[in-house]
Amino acid sequence: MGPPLLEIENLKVYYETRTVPVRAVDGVSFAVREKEILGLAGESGCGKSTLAVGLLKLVSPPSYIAGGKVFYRGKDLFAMNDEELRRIRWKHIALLPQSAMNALNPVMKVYDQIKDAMEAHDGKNPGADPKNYVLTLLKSVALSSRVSGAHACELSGGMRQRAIISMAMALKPELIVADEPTSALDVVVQRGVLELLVDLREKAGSSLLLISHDIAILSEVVDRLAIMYAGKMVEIQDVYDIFDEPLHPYTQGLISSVPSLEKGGIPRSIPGLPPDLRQPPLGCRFYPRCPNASEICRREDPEFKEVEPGKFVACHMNS
Amino acid sequence: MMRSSGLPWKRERLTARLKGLRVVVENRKIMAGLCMLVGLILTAEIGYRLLPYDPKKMGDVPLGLPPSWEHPLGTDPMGRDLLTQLFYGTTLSISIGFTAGMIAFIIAVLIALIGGYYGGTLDSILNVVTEVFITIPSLAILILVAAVVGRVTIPLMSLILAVFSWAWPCKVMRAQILSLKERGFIKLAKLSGYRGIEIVIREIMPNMLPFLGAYFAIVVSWAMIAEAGLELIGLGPQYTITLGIMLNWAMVHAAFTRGLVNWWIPPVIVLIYVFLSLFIVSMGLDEIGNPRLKVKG
Amino acid sequence: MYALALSMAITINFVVPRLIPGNPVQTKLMQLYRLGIRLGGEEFVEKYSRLFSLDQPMHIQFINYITMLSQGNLGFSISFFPATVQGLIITRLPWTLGLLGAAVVVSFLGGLLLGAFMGWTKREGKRSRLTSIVFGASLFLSQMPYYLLGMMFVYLLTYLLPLFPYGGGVDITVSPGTIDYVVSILYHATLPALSIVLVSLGAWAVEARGLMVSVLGEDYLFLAKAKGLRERYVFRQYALKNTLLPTITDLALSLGAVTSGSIITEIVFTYPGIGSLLFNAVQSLDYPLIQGITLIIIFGVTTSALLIDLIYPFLDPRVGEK
Amino acid sequence: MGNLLEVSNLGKIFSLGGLISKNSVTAVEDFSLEIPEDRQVIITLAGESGSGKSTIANLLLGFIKPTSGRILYRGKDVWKLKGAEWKRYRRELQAVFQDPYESLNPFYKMSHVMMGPIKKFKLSKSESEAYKLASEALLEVDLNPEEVFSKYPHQLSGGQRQRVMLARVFLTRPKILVADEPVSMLDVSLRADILKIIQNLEAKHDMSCLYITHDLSNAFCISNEIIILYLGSVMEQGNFGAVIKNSKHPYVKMLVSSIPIPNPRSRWEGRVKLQEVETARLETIVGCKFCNRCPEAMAVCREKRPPLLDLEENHKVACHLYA
Repeated sequence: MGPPLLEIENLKVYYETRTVPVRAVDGVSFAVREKEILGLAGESGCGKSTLAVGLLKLVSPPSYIAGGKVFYRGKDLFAMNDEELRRIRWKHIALLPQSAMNALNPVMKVYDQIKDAMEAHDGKNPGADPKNYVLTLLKSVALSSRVSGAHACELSGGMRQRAIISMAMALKPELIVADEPTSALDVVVQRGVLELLVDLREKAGSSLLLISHDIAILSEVVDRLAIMYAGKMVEIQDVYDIFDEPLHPYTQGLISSVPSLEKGGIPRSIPGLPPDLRQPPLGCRFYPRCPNASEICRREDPEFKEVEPGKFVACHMNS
Repeated sequence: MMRSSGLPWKRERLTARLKGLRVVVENRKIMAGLCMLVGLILTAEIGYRLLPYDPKKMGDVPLGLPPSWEHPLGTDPMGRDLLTQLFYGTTLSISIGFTAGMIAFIIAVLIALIGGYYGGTLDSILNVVTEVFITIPSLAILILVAAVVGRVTIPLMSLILAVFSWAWPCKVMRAQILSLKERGFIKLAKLSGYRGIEIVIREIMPNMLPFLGAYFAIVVSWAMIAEAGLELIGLGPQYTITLGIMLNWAMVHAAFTRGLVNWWIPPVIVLIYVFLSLFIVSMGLDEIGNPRLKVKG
Repeated sequence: MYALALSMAITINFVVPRLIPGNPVQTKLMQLYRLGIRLGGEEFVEKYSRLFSLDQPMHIQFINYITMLSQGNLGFSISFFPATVQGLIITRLPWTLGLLGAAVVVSFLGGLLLGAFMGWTKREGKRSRLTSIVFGASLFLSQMPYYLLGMMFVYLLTYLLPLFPYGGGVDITVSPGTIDYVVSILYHATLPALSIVLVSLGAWAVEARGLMVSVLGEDYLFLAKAKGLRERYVFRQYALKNTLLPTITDLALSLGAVTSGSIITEIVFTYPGIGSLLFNAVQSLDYPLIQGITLIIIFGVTTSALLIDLIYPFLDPRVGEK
Repeated sequence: MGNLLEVSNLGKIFSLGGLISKNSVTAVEDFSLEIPEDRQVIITLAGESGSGKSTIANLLLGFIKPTSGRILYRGKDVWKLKGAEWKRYRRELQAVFQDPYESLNPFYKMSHVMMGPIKKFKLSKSESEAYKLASEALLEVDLNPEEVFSKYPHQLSGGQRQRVMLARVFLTRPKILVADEPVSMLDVSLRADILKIIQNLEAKHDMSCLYITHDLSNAFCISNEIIILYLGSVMEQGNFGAVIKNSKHPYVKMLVSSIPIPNPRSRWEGRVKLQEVETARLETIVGCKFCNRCPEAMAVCREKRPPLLDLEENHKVACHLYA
C-alpha cells in the first residue's frame, strides 16, 4: 500500500431541480492510494456514479459541483483551468464510464478512437509506430487485430468493453476509475474483463477505483472496499476485514442481503427504502432503516472518521 | 381516504379523463393557439355577416377602389369588396383544410394501426405504399388530378388534398405504435385476457393522444399549405373565394408588381397567422406527449 | 420501393385522364374549340383516336403507352403543337435542375451546420440569446410555405426596392456564353432560390439542432470528454458526424416536398423552369404536356431519392450491420 | 397423475429481413419441459444473453408461435385451445417481467392493473367484491391497498411496482408463474422480499414457477431444479445442487466457476480465456454449439450435435464427453 494518489475532500455534487437540489453526493471524503484496487459499492441512487463523474469535474447540468476539493498528487484539480484539467483526464486519471456498450463513437473505427486519445495528449506522433502500438494494446485485451478496423456495431458488448479498456491503457494512467465496467456482460465475460482490467493495471502500476452495485464482484478483486449510502460514504475497510466484521449497520445489511452459491437459502433484505435526497433525514441518513438506531442518530449526522487504523466508518454506535 | 362506496376504479376512469383535459387546458401554448384560431374564425364569420357585399358577384361594387371607410381593403378590378372576400375566404379555406386534415388523419390512423399493430406482410405492404406517397412529389399528382378533373368542387378539393397528406403522419404514427407495442404493459394486458382491438383502444391509444393531437394540427396545416398552393396556380374550386383563390386573382392581375398591397397582403397575413396558431397548438401538445420534456411529478 | 413509386406514378398518369367519360380526343377538341382553335370534325376524331389507339382495349393501350415511354416518347403538346412534350421539357429542365439542385444543396448543408451549431451551444447547459433568436427564426421559417415567402420577396425586392429583376431566367439582351450571361442567370435565380433556401434551411436547422441535442446526451460524447480530447475535435469527429449522417435519409424523403414547393415558386416568379411550363400547360389544358411533366418530376425525384439511399450505406458504417 | 404443462421438442426460428431477403436465427432448439399437476416445483431456466430463455417464456405464454414442437396444457395443444379453455389457460399461466415500470401503462393508476384480470376473467360478481379481491391480493404482497390504488407507476418504487405485479398474478390464482428475471432490476437489498413472495405463492397457493434468470445465485435461493441453456440449446439440467456442485458440461463448469461469491476468501482461481473474435454464425455450426469455446472439444463435437444424456437420477447433460 502506497501513499495517497487521489484525495477527495468533502466533495458535494448536487442536481438542480425546480425546487430544492438533489444532494446526490453530499460531503464525501476518502483517498485512493497508489497501486491499490479500491472498490466502491452502493445501491442505485447512492451517488457512486455521480462521484466518479464529479471527481474529474465532468459533470454537466443539471448536476453541478456544490463544494469540496479533489487533490491529485497534491494538486488541486478544481483549481485548474479547463486546459490543465483536460491534460489530466485520461493521461493521468482515466474514467471508464458506465454503459461502455454505447461509449464508442459509432461512426469511427476503433483504431481511430484509440489514436485520437493518444494524439490529444502526446502531440501528433505517439510513439514510433501508432499502428503497431494499437495492435499490441488490442492484443493485451485479447482482441484480434481485425478489431482495430471495426466499428462499434460489429463488436459484442464484451469486446466493446475490452476495446475501451485498451483505450484507457494506451496512456498508462496512474488511476483508472471504472464505473460498472461489467454490469451488462454475461457471467463468464464479466469475469474475463475484470481479470484483464486487474492484470493490466498491475503491469502498468496504476491504481484502480472499481465502482459496482455488486459486492460479490468486488469481493473477488479489490484490496479495500468503500460503501456509500444516500450520498454519503459510510464505511471503508480492508476487504477481508469488512466481510469479517462490517462496522456500519448498512454494510452489515448489504452483505447479508447478497445471495451466495456457497450458502443457499433466501438472504435477508434491509427493510424500508433509501431517503429522498431532496430532503434527507436530519441525522444519520440510514437512521430510518437502522436496526440499532438511537436518539442521537436522529439528531446528528455522524462524522466519517478513522476509528481504528485503516478502518473508516460514519456511525454513532461505532465511535 | 377510501370509502367502500366510492369505488376507486370508477373514479379512476373519470379522474383520468379530467386530468387529461386539465393538462390540455393548463398548457399555455395549446390554449393560446386555439384562442388565436377561434378568434380568427369568429371575426371572419361575424365580419362577413355584417358586411353588406357579396364576395363572389362581380360588379357588386365599383372596380379597383383603394382602401376607404366604405371598403377598408378596397375593391378588386372585378368589382368585389376585398374585406368581404377575406372574411369569406378565411372561413372557407380553414374548413377545407380541416376537412382534408380530418380525412387524411383518419386514413393515417387506420393504416398505422392496422399495419403497426398486426404487423406481418400486410404491414410491409402498407409501409411501402406509405413511403411511396411520401417520396413522390404530391403536388405534381395533385396538379394532374385537378387539371384532369377540370371542375373541382369543394368536397373533391378536400378529398384530393387528403389523399396526398396522410402519408407522413402515418409513418410517424406507425413508428410510435411499433414502439408502444413492444412495451411490457401490452404483454400484461394480454395476460389479463385482453385481445386485439381492446388492447389498441385501452393500452395504446391513451398514450398516443397528445401525439395524435399534435399531428392533427400539423396535417391541417399541411393540407392548407397545399390547398393555397393549388389555388394560387389556378387549380382550386371554381366560382368561389378562398384565401388561395384571392392570391390567384392577385397574381393573375400582377398585384405584386403593381403595388396593390391591399389585395394580396391580407390573405398572406391570415394564412401565416393560421399556420402559426396551428404550429403553436402542435408544439403544446408535443410538450404533453413528449416524455423528455415532462417534469416528473 | 422506388420501382413501385415509379410504376404507380406511371399508372396514375395513364389511368387518371381515362377516367373522364367520353372520348378524350373529342373532349380535347371541345376544349380547343372553346379556346378558339378549330381542328376538323368527326373524321379527325376517328383518325386521332386510331393514332393514339384509343379504339383499342385498355390493356393494349397501356402496353402502347409503356412502349412509348420506354422510347422516351411522351407525345405531342397540344398548345405548342407540333413541339413534342419531351422537347419542351428538355429546354426547360436545366433551369429547374439548376435552381432546385442549388437550393437543395445550399439549404441542406447550410441548415444542418447552422442547426448543429445551435445544438452544440446547448452543451453543458449553456444558454445563449443569439441561439434562441436564430432558433425562433428557423422555426418560423420552417413553417412557411415557399410561395408566400416568394411573394413577399417579389413585392419587397423587385417592386418596393427594385434590387432584383422579376420574371424570366436571364436577361434576353445579354448574349449567351459571356460572363455577363452567367451573372445574369445567377442574378435572376437569386430570389426564387432564396425563398426555397430560407424555408428548407429553417427546417433542416430545426432538425439538426434536435439531433445534436440528443447526440450531446450520448455516452460516446461523454467518453470523448473523459478522454481529454479537444473541444473542436470532439465537435467535428464525434458530434457533427453523428448528427449529420441520419439526416441523409431524410433528405431523400424530403425531395418530393421540396419539388412540390419549387413548382409553385417558379410560377410565382415566372421562372422558365418546368414548373412554369406546367402552369402554362394547366392553363391551356394541354394534357400530354401535363402528364409528361408530372412523369418527369416523379421520375427525377424517385431516382434522386434512390441514389441517396444507395450512397448512404457507404457513408454510415452502422447501416450494413443492422 | 399427468402433467399440467408438457413442452416437447419446442423450436423457434425467427426470420429477419423484409419481403425479399430472408435471414433466419434459431432462438430455441429442441426444448422440453414438464411441470407436474400433483406437486409444485420451482424450476430455474438459466442462460446468458442470447440463450433463448426469454423466447421460451414468450412461447409458453403464447405471445409467439413455435416453429416446431408442441406445448400441451392439461393434455391439450395450447394453440388449438378455444373459448373457455383458452381463457382458462390464459388465467392459469401468468407472468412477471424484469422491468415492472415497463409493464405498467404510465397512463393509468394501479387500480387499472388490478381490475383488468378481475374484469376479463370474471373473478367477481360485484364491484365491491372486486375491490375486496384486489385489496386482499395487495395485502398478500405487503402493500397498503388504499395507498397503492390511486398511485401512478412513477409514484411507486421499483420494489413496490414489482409487488403490484405479483399481487396481480395472485389475483388470478395461476397454476404456473413464469418469472422472467423478476429481481434483476431491483436493488440488492430489496430482492429477497420478492423472492420470498414467490416462494410463498408456491408453498401456500399451489403454484409452480418457471424462474428465468441469468443470475444463478438468486435462483439457487428458491429453486431445486435447473435447466441451463446456451445459444438456444439445453446444456445440462437436473437437481440444482448437483448441477452446481458437480457440473459435467464444460460450459456449465466454466459458468459456475465464474459466478462471483461474496467472500474475499473464495476468489476466482486462474484466468478465464476470452474469445478473440465473435463466434461463427450459429446456423453454420453443425456440431455442439459450444465447441468453438470448449477447452475439451473433440473431433466429434464439431460434427454431431450431442443428445441430452441421462447421467444419473435427475441429472442430464448434452456433451459427447459422457457418451
